[in-house]
Amino acid sequence: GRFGGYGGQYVPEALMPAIEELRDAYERYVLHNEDGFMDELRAHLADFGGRPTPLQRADQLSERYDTEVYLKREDLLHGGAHKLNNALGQVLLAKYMGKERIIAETGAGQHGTATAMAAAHLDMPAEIFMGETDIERQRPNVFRMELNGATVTPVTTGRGTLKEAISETMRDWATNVEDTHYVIGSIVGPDPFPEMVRDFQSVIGDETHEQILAKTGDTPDSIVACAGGGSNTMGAFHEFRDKEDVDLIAVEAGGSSLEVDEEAGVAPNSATLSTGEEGVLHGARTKLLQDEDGQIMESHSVSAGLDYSGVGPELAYLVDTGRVEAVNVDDKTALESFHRVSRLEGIIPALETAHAFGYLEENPDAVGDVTVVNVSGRGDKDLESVVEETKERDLDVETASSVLQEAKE
Amino acid sequence: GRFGGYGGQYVPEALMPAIEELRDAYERYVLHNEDGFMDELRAHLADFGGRPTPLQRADQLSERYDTEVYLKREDLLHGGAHKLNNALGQVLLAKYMGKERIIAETGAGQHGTATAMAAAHLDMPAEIFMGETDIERQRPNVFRMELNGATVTPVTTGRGTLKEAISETMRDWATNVEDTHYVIGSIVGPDPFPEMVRDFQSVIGDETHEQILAKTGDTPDSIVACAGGGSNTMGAFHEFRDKEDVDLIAVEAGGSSLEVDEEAGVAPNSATLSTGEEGVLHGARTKLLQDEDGQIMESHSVSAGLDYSGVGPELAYLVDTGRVEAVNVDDKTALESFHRVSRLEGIIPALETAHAFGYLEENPDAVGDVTVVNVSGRGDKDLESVVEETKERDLDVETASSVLQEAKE
Amino acid sequence: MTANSEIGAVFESGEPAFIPYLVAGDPEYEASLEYVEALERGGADIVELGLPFSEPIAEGPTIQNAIVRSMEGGMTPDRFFAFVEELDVGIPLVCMTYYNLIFQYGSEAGPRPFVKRAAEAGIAGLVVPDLPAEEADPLRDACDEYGLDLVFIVAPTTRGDRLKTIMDQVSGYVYVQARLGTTGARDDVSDQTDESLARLREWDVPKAVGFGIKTGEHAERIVSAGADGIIVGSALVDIVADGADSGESTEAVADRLEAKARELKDGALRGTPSAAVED
Amino acid sequence: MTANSEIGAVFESGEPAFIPYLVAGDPEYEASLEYVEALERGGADIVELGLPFSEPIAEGPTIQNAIVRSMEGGMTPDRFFAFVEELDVGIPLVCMTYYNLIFQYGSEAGPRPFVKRAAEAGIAGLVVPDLPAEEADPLRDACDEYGLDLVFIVAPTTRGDRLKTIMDQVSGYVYVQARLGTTGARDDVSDQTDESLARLREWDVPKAVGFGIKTGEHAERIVSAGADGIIVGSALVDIVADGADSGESTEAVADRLEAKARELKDGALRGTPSAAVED
Repeated sequence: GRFGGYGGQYVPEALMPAIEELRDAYERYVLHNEDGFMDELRAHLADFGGRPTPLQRADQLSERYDTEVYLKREDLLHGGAHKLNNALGQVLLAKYMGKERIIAETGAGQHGTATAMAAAHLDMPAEIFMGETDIERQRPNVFRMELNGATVTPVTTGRGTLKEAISETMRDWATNVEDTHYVIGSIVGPDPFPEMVRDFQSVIGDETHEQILAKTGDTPDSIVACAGGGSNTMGAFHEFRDKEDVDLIAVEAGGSSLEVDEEAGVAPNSATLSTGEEGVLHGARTKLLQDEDGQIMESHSVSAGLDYSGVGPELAYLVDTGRVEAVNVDDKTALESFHRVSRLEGIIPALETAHAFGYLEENPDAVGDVTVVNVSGRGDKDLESVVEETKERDLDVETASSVLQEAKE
Repeated sequence: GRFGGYGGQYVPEALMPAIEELRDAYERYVLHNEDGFMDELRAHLADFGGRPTPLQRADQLSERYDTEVYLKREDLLHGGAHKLNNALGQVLLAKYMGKERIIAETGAGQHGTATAMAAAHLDMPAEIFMGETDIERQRPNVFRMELNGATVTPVTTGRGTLKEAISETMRDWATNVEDTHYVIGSIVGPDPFPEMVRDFQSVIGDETHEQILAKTGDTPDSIVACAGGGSNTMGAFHEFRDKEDVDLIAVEAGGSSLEVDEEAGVAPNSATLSTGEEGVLHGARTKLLQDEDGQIMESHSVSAGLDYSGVGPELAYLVDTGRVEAVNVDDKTALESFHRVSRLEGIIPALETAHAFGYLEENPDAVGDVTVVNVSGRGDKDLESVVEETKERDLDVETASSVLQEAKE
Repeated sequence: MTANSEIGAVFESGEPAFIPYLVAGDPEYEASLEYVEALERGGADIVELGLPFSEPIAEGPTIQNAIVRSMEGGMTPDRFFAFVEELDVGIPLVCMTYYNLIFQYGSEAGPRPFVKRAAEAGIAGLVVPDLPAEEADPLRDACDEYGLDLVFIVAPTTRGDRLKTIMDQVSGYVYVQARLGTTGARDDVSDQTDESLARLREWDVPKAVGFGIKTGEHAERIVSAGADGIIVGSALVDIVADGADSGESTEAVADRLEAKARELKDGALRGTPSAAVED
Repeated sequence: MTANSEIGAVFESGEPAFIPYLVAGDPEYEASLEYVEALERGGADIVELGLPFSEPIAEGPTIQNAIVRSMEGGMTPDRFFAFVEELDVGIPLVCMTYYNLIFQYGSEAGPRPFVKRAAEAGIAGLVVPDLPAEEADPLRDACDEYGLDLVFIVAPTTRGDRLKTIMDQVSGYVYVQARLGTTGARDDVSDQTDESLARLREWDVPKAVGFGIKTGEHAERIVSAGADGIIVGSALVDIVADGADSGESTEAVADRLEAKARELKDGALRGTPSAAVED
């Protein structure tokens, strides 16, 4: 559970036995396929989730960048993002562990909807904690979770966003730890979560490896993935960790600026890997956006899914060792890339994913001759934000959209 | 181009040469794989579209109905519905034919978004005609089409809905027929469209056959699919047309009632196969919702995608011959099924698809021991309608949804 | 192939035929009767009368809107026939409508009851824009039985074998579509018209050109290019629409229609080769 | 394993220890000083002082809100130490905070600068709710170096080897979590408390029970079950919150805190075996 100095288990004592139990279950079922756990998981991922997802050559982007650009299409997974890989894995594991209830936190709602879907599919009751501000902003996702039979519990503390929802879910877990499993949504939290979530997501890289070999006969020169918590990132990278000639590029949200506002306690970005400092948050030692005292700062990104003040400890470690390169792309570039990729490829990427494409646009020569971009999710969820955010900016967008035009008026 | 007395080519003379050219291209490229057309299409469907889609056993529904229920997961196709199978096929065909421009009509926006995606992917300019009333109701889909680089042209005639959009697209085609291909969205329109669209969609049934054999060793006892125009229906059925022991069940929208209001010229349903009369509309002889004089009546369904006054001529023929059974499910049952399937299976079906599930709920003994339901699309697009429609009704919905609760207040 | 002697007589006169089009019942029944009669006074040789269908896929916006007005006024096939019977004109009337109305009419399946009733009402011919020659046999048979002409449209895209098929079936006159697109008045006359007329030269069937003719000059230009007649719809329907929108009196609108008809008829006459010689 | 003689002395007295908790700086700096002093007057034997952290994952709503009030009032680690130095009390103070604040403090990496400064300010011990024994070595070393006790929490779920690991590391007292969940006042006292105390009987470390103690009766019940002390947080923070909400004077709130402290202390005293015998 350690990645260099990062990782560990910084949680209330009441949770430690559950975490030890989870570690044990993880080793038995996930690592050693006890009772055929991994076989069952793979079957659910295939039949319910739609795996394998395709690896597609992006014809127009390849031409634009004079580079073979391949897209790993996690946007085609059930629910519209890579999140289900992990949610299905953990809910199934909870079942194997004899747990009777699932809890999860959600910010914009992506992990919550994936967990609700997985819980319905596997017939487990689920309660999703969500900040009341986020609930207001994400009604459709709240409704999707409820349609899938989950209870969505508003978190009214603090600003009512993701951080508070995580803390509240930890509290529920501390209260109901004996029959309840907490499905953490990224490669964050106490050990074994970072390792386990990475393993559940590593199906992305496993498939990519096989598919790129079939298509090109070789490993790619680089893999580009956006990084918030980092689960799609590590999912795409893990398989290639020992292949030193494959550059692993993690693209963080540069937000509106990399400068922090210490007074307000706000970092107008989520570039934790690039600008954060080591600390302890939500159960793990990792890089954080924090002030001098160690208070956690509000992060910001145009993409809700990257908008988090921490990052997975393993990713922090791999950046320190140089195996993974941490770069960042700002809100404006991400928005422009959202429009460009939609127009050129007929794929509307999630705003998270648009950051990865933004890196490609700004650094077409840095990715080698063959690159894979992990399309972590689809952008249907982001349409309202995009209209809103595009309105405020003078973007270089070629699309002549009546909807955008109207919004500007 | 004939299905019994149905089908044919009832179009303005100006279009006849284009239709003859299309017939020729269809036979060469689609039926005889000239220049490897079908191979290229299959590659696009796999890499860009995400085919094959899974055939999944629905565990909770199987238990509920004491029947093996399998789901053909077209909701996992890129864009969220089966529509892309046809759109990709036709846009690629237009390219092979040397056309330089794509036009299409759309009602709720599903076919329009699929066409816009396919056109972007294959680098073809696209113009989508959409009634202005529908544009108002479906802003997100308008934006999706525009993001994919398509021009969305409002149709201001009549009530500004699907019928008018079809007529307007035909007019554009009649004007620009020499360089333009009209991508019709269902198995309707003049020959060769019904046959060609069916062939593009029949990949659904082809995969289903192979998958169900792998899972059960036998063909299913029945296949249940919703039917508006009928493209997902024929797509699912075609492969099994000669297997007489497979019941083919087409579920139409019963709307609020099967009774028509001749005075108002409105049929409060879209049950064309069950209640329509033979006539000629939009290029083909088929069953129609029409008044005594032959004027086309407005149809109605809670599901926009089934809300059409006509139906594919081949489906009309197969119902006449008894090979396909036409049944219908009303708005209320469809809405309840939407909620039930979402809650039990973790799959939010399109309201169209919910009609097929409604039939299963009302007739669990009529589908044999093994049935396949074609999940024609996902229901994310329907969330607003469902809130709206659920509000007005006293539904038997177990989900305790805060969003619904709020809407009721 | 002329089945109806009335229409045949028009073209046998040697003068170019002026064939105006209006939607029957636009904007309402009584006024519409007067408008058709005004066209005759203005020099119409044949009138094409639109029977409105709810899905007019071949029409541009002008005629679409006329169809909506007529249907909202209660126009039906039976009312249409009553309208025709009530009309006080001495020139042949051609009914233009879509196939579904023909197909549905009466108790018997197929087009026969419609054609029978049309003949009784005094209709001389039919034009069905969504019925290509390939699908026309049943209607052709019924028209032959009841002595109606069946007019077909030839488009700029109609070539080779298709052209032959159509020209073998057409009767009364062939409707030469002046350009691609839908009905509607334009400011120019397409070169496509010349090409179409050239392709049709070898057939001894009257050629009436329609789509986009708006002025006497257009009419002159088209007749001088070899047309035996001109068909004008939208330019006249525009006058009806203006009248309906501005609340003009029926008489005033009728006068304007008559004047416009005269302009078009005079233009057509100016275009005849003999007229050119006499100038 | 008692590193700090102050805390050791409290438990050596034989009387059950009453350990109230408040968030330093809640609702603001000056009043908070008075409130802590009032607790001493009410009979507190040790005070746990919360240093607020932005993500208090182990706290219930009452203390979360107190933390928000304190942080909005500008509380920081440095202000906290100033606060401790300014306090006029004669009893040991234990700092309760989350590990990130300890980890970040000062220029040197790790917990040493924080512990050094805490010792200078007069802090006698630390409780860190998100630092289990497994991760505690660096902090344990620093505490040993500067003579601070490091209090660990034992939960109802803590059994077997884990319990042993913790009890081997704890100093000052062990914080026995009365029930699962987060901090917060409840109306009942859990059976889990009895079980936890039974499990801990074999270790010769003072056992202070916290989580949910609200009244003198609770305190009595818990001491009679074998606890060496009681820890009360939310019931006292509620009084501070009420005062802040209603605009009560600092003195009035301080009086209420003192009275509540006395009730709890008296309850604890009633629960001692000797007290029971004497009754």
